[in-house]
Amino acid sequence: MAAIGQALRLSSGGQIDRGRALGFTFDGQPYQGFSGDTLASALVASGVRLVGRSFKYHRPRGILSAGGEEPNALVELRTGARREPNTRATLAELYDGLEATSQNRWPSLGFDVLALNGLLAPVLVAGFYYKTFMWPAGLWERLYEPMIRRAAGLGRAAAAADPDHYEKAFAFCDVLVIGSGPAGLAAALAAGRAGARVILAEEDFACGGRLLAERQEIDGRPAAQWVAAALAELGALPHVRLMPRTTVFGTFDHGTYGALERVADHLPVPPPHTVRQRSWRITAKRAVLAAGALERPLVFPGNDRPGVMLAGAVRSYLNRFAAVPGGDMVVFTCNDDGWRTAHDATAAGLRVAAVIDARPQVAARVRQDSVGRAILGGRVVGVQRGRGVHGVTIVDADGRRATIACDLLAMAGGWSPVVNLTCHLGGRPVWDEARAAFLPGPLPPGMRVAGAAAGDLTLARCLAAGAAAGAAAAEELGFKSAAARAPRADDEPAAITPLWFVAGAGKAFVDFQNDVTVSDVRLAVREGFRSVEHLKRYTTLGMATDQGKTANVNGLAILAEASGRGIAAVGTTMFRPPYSPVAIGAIAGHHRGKDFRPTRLPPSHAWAAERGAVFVETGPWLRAQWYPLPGETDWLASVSREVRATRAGAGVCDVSTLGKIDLQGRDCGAFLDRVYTGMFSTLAVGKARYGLMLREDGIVMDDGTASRLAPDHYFMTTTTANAGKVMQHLEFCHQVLWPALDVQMVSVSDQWAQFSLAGPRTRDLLQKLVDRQHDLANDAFPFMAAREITVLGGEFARLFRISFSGELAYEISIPARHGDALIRAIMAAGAEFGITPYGTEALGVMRVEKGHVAGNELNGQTTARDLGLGRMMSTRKDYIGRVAAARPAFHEADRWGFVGLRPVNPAQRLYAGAHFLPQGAPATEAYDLGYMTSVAYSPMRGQWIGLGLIARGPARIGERVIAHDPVRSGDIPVEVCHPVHFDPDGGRMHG
Amino acid sequence: MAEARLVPRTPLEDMARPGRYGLADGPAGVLVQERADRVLASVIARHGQGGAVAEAVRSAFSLDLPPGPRRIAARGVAFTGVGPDQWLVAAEGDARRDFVARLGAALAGRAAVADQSDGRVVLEVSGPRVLDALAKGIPVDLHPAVFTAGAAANTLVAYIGVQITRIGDALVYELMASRSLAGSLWSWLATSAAEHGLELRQPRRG
Amino acid sequence: MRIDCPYCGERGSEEFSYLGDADTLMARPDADRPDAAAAFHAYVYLRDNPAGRHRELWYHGAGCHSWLVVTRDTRTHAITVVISAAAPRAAGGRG
Amino acid sequence: MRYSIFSLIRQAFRGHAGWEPAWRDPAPQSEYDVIIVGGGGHGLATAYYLAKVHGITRVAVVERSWIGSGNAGRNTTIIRSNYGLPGNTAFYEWSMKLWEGLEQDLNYNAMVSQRGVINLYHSDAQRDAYARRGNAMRLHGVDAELLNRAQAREMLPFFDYENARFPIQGGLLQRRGGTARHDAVAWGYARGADRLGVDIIQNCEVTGFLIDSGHVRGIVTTRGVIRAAKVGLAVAGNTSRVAAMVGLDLPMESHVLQAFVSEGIKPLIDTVMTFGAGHFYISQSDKGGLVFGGDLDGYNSYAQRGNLPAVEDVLEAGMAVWPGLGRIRYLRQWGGLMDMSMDGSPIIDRTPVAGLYLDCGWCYGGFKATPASGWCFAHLIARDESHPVAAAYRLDRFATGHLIDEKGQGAQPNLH
Ligand SMILES: Cc1cc2nc3c(=O)[nH]c(=O)nc-3n(C[C@H](O)[C@H](O)[C@H](O)COP(=O)(O)OP(=O)(O)OC[C@H]3O[C@@H](n4cnc5c(N)ncnc54)[C@H](O)[C@@H]3O)c2cc1C
Ligand SMILES: NC(=O)c1ccc[n+]([C@@H]2O[C@H](COP(=O)([O-])OP(=O)(O)OC[C@H]3O[C@@H](n4cnc5c(N)ncnc54)[C@H](O)[C@@H]3O)[C@@H](O)[C@H]2O)c1
Ligand SMILES: Cc1cc2nc3c(=O)[nH]c(=O)nc-3n(C[C@H](O)[C@H](O)[C@H](O)COP(=O)(O)O)c2cc1C
Ligand SMILES: [Zn+2]
Repeated sequence: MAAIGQALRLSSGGQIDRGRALGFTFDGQPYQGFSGDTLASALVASGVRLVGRSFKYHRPRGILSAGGEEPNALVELRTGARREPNTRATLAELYDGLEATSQNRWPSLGFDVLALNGLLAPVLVAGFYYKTFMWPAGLWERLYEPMIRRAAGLGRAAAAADPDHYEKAFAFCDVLVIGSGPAGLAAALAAGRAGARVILAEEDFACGGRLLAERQEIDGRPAAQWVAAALAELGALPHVRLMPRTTVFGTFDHGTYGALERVADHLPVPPPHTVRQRSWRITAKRAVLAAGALERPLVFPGNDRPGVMLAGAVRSYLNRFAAVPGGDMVVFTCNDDGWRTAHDATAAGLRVAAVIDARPQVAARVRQDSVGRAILGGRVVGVQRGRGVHGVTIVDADGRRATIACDLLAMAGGWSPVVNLTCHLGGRPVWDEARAAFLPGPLPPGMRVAGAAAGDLTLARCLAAGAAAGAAAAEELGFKSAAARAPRADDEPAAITPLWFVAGAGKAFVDFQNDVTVSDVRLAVREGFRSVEHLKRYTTLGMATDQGKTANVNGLAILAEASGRGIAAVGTTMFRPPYSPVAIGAIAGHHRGKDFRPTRLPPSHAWAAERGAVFVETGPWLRAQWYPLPGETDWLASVSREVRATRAGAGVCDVSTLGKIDLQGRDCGAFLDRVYTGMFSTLAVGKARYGLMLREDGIVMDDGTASRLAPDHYFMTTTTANAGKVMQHLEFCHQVLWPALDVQMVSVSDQWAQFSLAGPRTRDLLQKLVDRQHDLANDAFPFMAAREITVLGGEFARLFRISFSGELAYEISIPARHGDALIRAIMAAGAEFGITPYGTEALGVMRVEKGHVAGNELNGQTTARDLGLGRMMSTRKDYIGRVAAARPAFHEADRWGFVGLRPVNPAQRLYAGAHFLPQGAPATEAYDLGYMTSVAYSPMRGQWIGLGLIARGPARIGERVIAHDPVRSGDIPVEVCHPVHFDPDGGRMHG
Repeated sequence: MAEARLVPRTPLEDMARPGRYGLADGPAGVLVQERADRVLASVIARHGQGGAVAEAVRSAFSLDLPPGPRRIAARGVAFTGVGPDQWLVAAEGDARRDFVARLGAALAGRAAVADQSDGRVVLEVSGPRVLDALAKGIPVDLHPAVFTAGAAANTLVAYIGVQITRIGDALVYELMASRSLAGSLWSWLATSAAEHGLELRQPRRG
Repeated sequence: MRIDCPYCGERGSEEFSYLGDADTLMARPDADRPDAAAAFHAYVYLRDNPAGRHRELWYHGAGCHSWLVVTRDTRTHAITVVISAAAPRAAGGRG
Repeated sequence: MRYSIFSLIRQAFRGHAGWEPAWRDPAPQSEYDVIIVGGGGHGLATAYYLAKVHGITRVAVVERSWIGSGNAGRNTTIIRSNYGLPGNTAFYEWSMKLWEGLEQDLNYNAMVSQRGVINLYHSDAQRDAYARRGNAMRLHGVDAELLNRAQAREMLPFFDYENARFPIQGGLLQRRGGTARHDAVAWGYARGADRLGVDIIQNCEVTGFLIDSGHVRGIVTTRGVIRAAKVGLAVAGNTSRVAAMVGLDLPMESHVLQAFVSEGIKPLIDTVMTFGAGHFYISQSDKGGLVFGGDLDGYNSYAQRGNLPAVEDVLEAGMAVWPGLGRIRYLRQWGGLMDMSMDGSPIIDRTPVAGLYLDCGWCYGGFKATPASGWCFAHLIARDESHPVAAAYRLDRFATGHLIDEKGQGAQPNLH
């Protein structure tokens, strides 16, 4: 297919590079544009009018605006996994090879079956769905809802993973200037010249704001030249950073702004190592909001037809893009600014058939005769259309109807300051009757507003206000700004008499994107939805992707009229971030996939990977779960082998993930007495003790050991899961509760590699590693001994005789750099004893065999007594959680207590999460006795075993109950037993 | 067996090989070198002993302890403030010898000293684009006039706790994080520097 | 939000953990008092929850590990004072 | 006027001129039998059931702003009864039963959509915890299924099963769970209550209480004094503020929770999904927007808006589980005031002030409770005794230790 030419491109002027032609397609049809175009301007230049279909009635829609406020010209940009639905053609920078597709139509844009909805329009009024689709009830999910869902929605998202990359960045500045129109540039210049660190953020790819679209002069030369000079000067200031293609999307607390930089959206695909977009968190001491103003449409029947465009947008297309949106134009306005479009169009060689100004009088200065027919006090009441606009029906001041032929209707409803970012912290704008606009209300701390965003609509005032705001912001921060002469410019006329809607036959649209009409607003009022927020929610006015940027003020003015109130009394709906929609990927940055959150690796990781270990995510850690041997296909085979080998000879497991805290100071003992339920001040030097910590509400928080290395030196371990939480808790206890205690604590979790050595041969094994002078005999180094030692010829280490497995067991710590070497040394030394590395699964099996509690039991709901650890609660002292643990509910007889469980039929498997029911009882909650917390296949017992919490706990030992697991395994009869399933007298551990 | 030497491994050793990463043309924008040649220790003044610690440090190391988050260094020993009355001390070169023991002796009764030499991965980061890369994660203002020579901060990068220190007048920064997070820290840094090109040098070992 | 840590300087709130009402949480009751059960019920569960000025505990876990008392308006999030929670007793505190 | 397709078509021929206000806009009378403070879902439902079930129609609902302006109008619309602890399960299941007949009862289409709720799990321990929960649900007669990875993948094909930091292993599914259109719930109850004679009084803020020898006699409002011998509080995130007017200290903090909606897109996901390894849950509204949220911002707030770190946390988790979200844009974010109780469960109970009743502590999960909360609160107010399914929601449980702590986080509201 040959590319359609740019028939509607002016031969000169504009900010496009005619030397760089770019090819693109829209709905598969090839077109051409130039560098400097947006997709929208290139479509305009190519004569494309129809660009989309509306949300509800599937009405044909054309390009309305030339900026981010666009409600109609939304396309699917790109294809495949890069498809981006709902992309505004007016913001999409043209690149060679761009592919765009219209959306929300079937089978084609020109012929859309759902345009039939237009026939149903009398029924499909605001909120119709609340009144119907209720019978029969069962049809909602099966018929009505799927139908509505398919019809609703706009573009199609790509289902596949986004292939592009994103990142986040932080920036700090003295003054953040938002918007690079005349006000923003003047503000940035003033603050930058004073020496302040300035960031100038601009959503557009080109700086200059409205100046790019107007034929105005500054200091006697074309505004574009002034813009270029300003940018050159700013670019040369070392403390100024220009950020085009960057939208400030949100104002957050304490000078924090969110901004989105579109780094590579103007390229077909991001170049290698370049991200698509970057989200910025900008911390600014001061901000100058110079976001300009957005033009409002006029509300009259047929105002949504392709060929009806905002008057300011017409100027943008003509002046900035040299693209001609129509040949024969009618302007419909209620303010002076609309006339400018007529003048500019005439200057560009268009025929201006008429200017219809709703006001009866217009200043002579505004009204010049170059603009064709002027109809004052007139109104447009209808649009003649075929594929586009053919003409307009007007009513003049005397009520006479007439038709004027034209192919472009430019409408100018007045300008609404872009106050969004002043409102994100809860501020509400205030209605200004004279300017017929909402102006910024109370401002976020540190923010100023300048230019059209503050309601100053003329160029001279924008320049002056911008410069003043920039200078004041810098001065507040102690910078001296030299008084500079404000650039000279026009005070162009900007008078307005608002016209909120024109009555007439046919649909008059308020919200183009959500197809909200004047009659919808009135219906809502009739039904009692008179609050502006109710109106919004009932009609969906302002809830589409443009958030009502062009619609809201008209909507609430119509609401005000219909409900007999003033606009000020009606107020606006809440403005919320983001100012314009932000890609989810950009905010996520590179935190996706494996980088979603950091991964902690223990010192033996590389070694374990070499051995082919299977790893498992446990909180922040990646740990070896088991170490399969060749030929083992079933995890259970590997795990059982690891358990057997450990219990038969020796096993080793990396337990470096435990939290480790070094405590020093005179009062450590006293401090530990207050944070543990047990006594630690009495612990002998060279000994370790098991400790239990409660939360202040009496529930168990964590368990671990503390060893006394010297009179005023303790070493504490916590569970892997709670390491951070315990550290924070201890700091709280120390700094907030008992700051007078002499306790110094620091996390040494990463300093030490720590290995658990378990099994009857571990003493023999250790003997080979530990330097000779350290006696490991049972008497010399008994159960719960804790010492500093040396290994392998003088390397410093610590040895603890602690057992989680119930075996003769040690934990050996060595500075982490040697962790890898030590595990290799242990393996080498242990070969003769059948040393076997074991992972977290085997660790879990052995602890279940021994009836030790772990995470499944320490679940934030259990007390020490529940877990059979009541005897660890000292009665001789106060400690965290003691008083609350005495509450009556914690002592009730039928509280769930800790027990062991075995299947009655030893061949059956157990499942954690099963609930216990009395045998023969119905499966209802009234008989719920508790649940299975942990299970394991015990190779030592040759059957599955479990731990659980059951009403009346140990009193039930010997009873049979049903383990009820309807979501998985069904019912399994089990016997309640003592939680220690293996070696109940602990002989192996003490051996 | 006892004669087998333990071969130490640096935290980054198993995570990344020295070489060029990201953008391959032109000089690398970011240079990274692992510093495994430092002895590190945390020092926490005992209750009410902040002044005494300062005095002891002055006499033992001729250094005036920084009261805030700054680094001060002389003769291979550097103290960096990490919290009220808390410092992380680094020794390199000759000063390494028995450093933790010497420090402990100098501060006996006045401060708790704990060896942290193995607890951290230490990356020295520099290069013409170093600030651009660091801005992609470091949430503190690194502007050279604000984060001056010797400035230090404990903060979060990509959910990783780090200590960042500007270790001289040049734009050279030291990033320190928990050893177990070396791989994740590297992943963040390598990704952030990719568009500028990154060169990972051979680690400096102790 | 940005919290001006007395030690570290101004930092994003994501570096901190929140605990809650400082005036309650800093005043842990004496376990031996006769009404200890009631006192601990109030201590553990009945925190002040005003719409307005609130003194609250934050922990600078990703920074200097200090517990701080932050005075913040819960309607606007405006922070007026940040002090260390450790001795000498945070000014204005009860305990 | 009854709503139906016929009345809709009839009105279409008359330009919809005949519709009446969905609820009246009455001036407050000087006295009522019962005043409900708070025109959110719970307050409106309470008024409806007071009138409908208990025949008490001299009822006023007093709302300081427009009805539904609080959490009723800003939640992510998930309804489910997949709770695990005794005390909760039966209550939420009762609520689910009421949802199932709600629209016919109210003659209002609240778009109750039982499209299923899946909670993903990522580890064996999480799987077992869900099994525990699913089994508890089944014991209460609630539907629950434990899905393995393949079954989860079938329902949620786009998710990241291979390259994830926390791989998806399966999920707990409640097929009867789903969503309902939040605003319509408030409006439907308002219309239903209004038709039974309840006065719904908007723009009327309660500023004080009339109390006489320990008994409530009425309320003071910005529109004058209104008397009643029974007053029920259903003011969600503002509970502490209002309770302070009668000197009541409650085990509660007000926190901000944010939510998000994306631009409208064609249907992509037709269940509700919760990510078990981060803070993220998502569903798609009938209009096409992806509605999603995550964790609390984490500090006390009455600002009804949040900050960036929570936004980042939520969107990162979204990308982690569903990397296809990357190019979809989020359109709007907002916040609500959560009445976070100290054990994460609600309170429906009397107070030390006679005649003053309390319904609060709903945390981020009270939308689904709306029907049952209204039902049980009406029961409590009408009969002065707890409804059996809400009997555990006592105010004194913190003193006695009968906590209902599903998450096991203890007295730390921002962690529930
Ligand atoms: C972002 C977000 C997501 C959520 N997602 C879910 C979800 O998916 N599922 C779920 O089950 N729950 C969810 N929730 C929670 C749920 O919305 C609430 O628990 C529930 O709505 C609270 O009950 P309500 O509707 O009565 O409260 P509200 O609607 O908040 O009603 C309280 C009313 O009291 C009024 N009021 C306050 N003070 C006064 C006064 N002094 N005088 C008069 N009136 C007063 C308020 O204006 C308000 O209208 C979510 C909440 C939020 C914010
Ligand atoms: N005479 C009239 O009736 C009338 C009416 C309106 C505007 N104007 C003219 O418009 C101009 C107004 O100047 P100005 O500087 O106030 O505004 P501007 O409209 O010229 O510039 C605002 C700029 O801010 C950018 N922007 C907006 N929000 C942003 C965000 N969140 N992040 C990044 N960038 C953002 C826009 O892209 C735009 O470039 C003057 O030239 C004035 O004469 C005249
Ligand atoms: C389930 C749900 C869906 C929503 N969908 C949209 C939407 O499509 N467009 C929109 O602008 N806002 C949407 N919102 C957000 C509301 O506009 C509004 O932000 C929210 O109700 C909170 O009110 P506030 O922002 O006025 O404080 C939605 C809110 C909810 C709870
Ligand atoms: Zn700090």
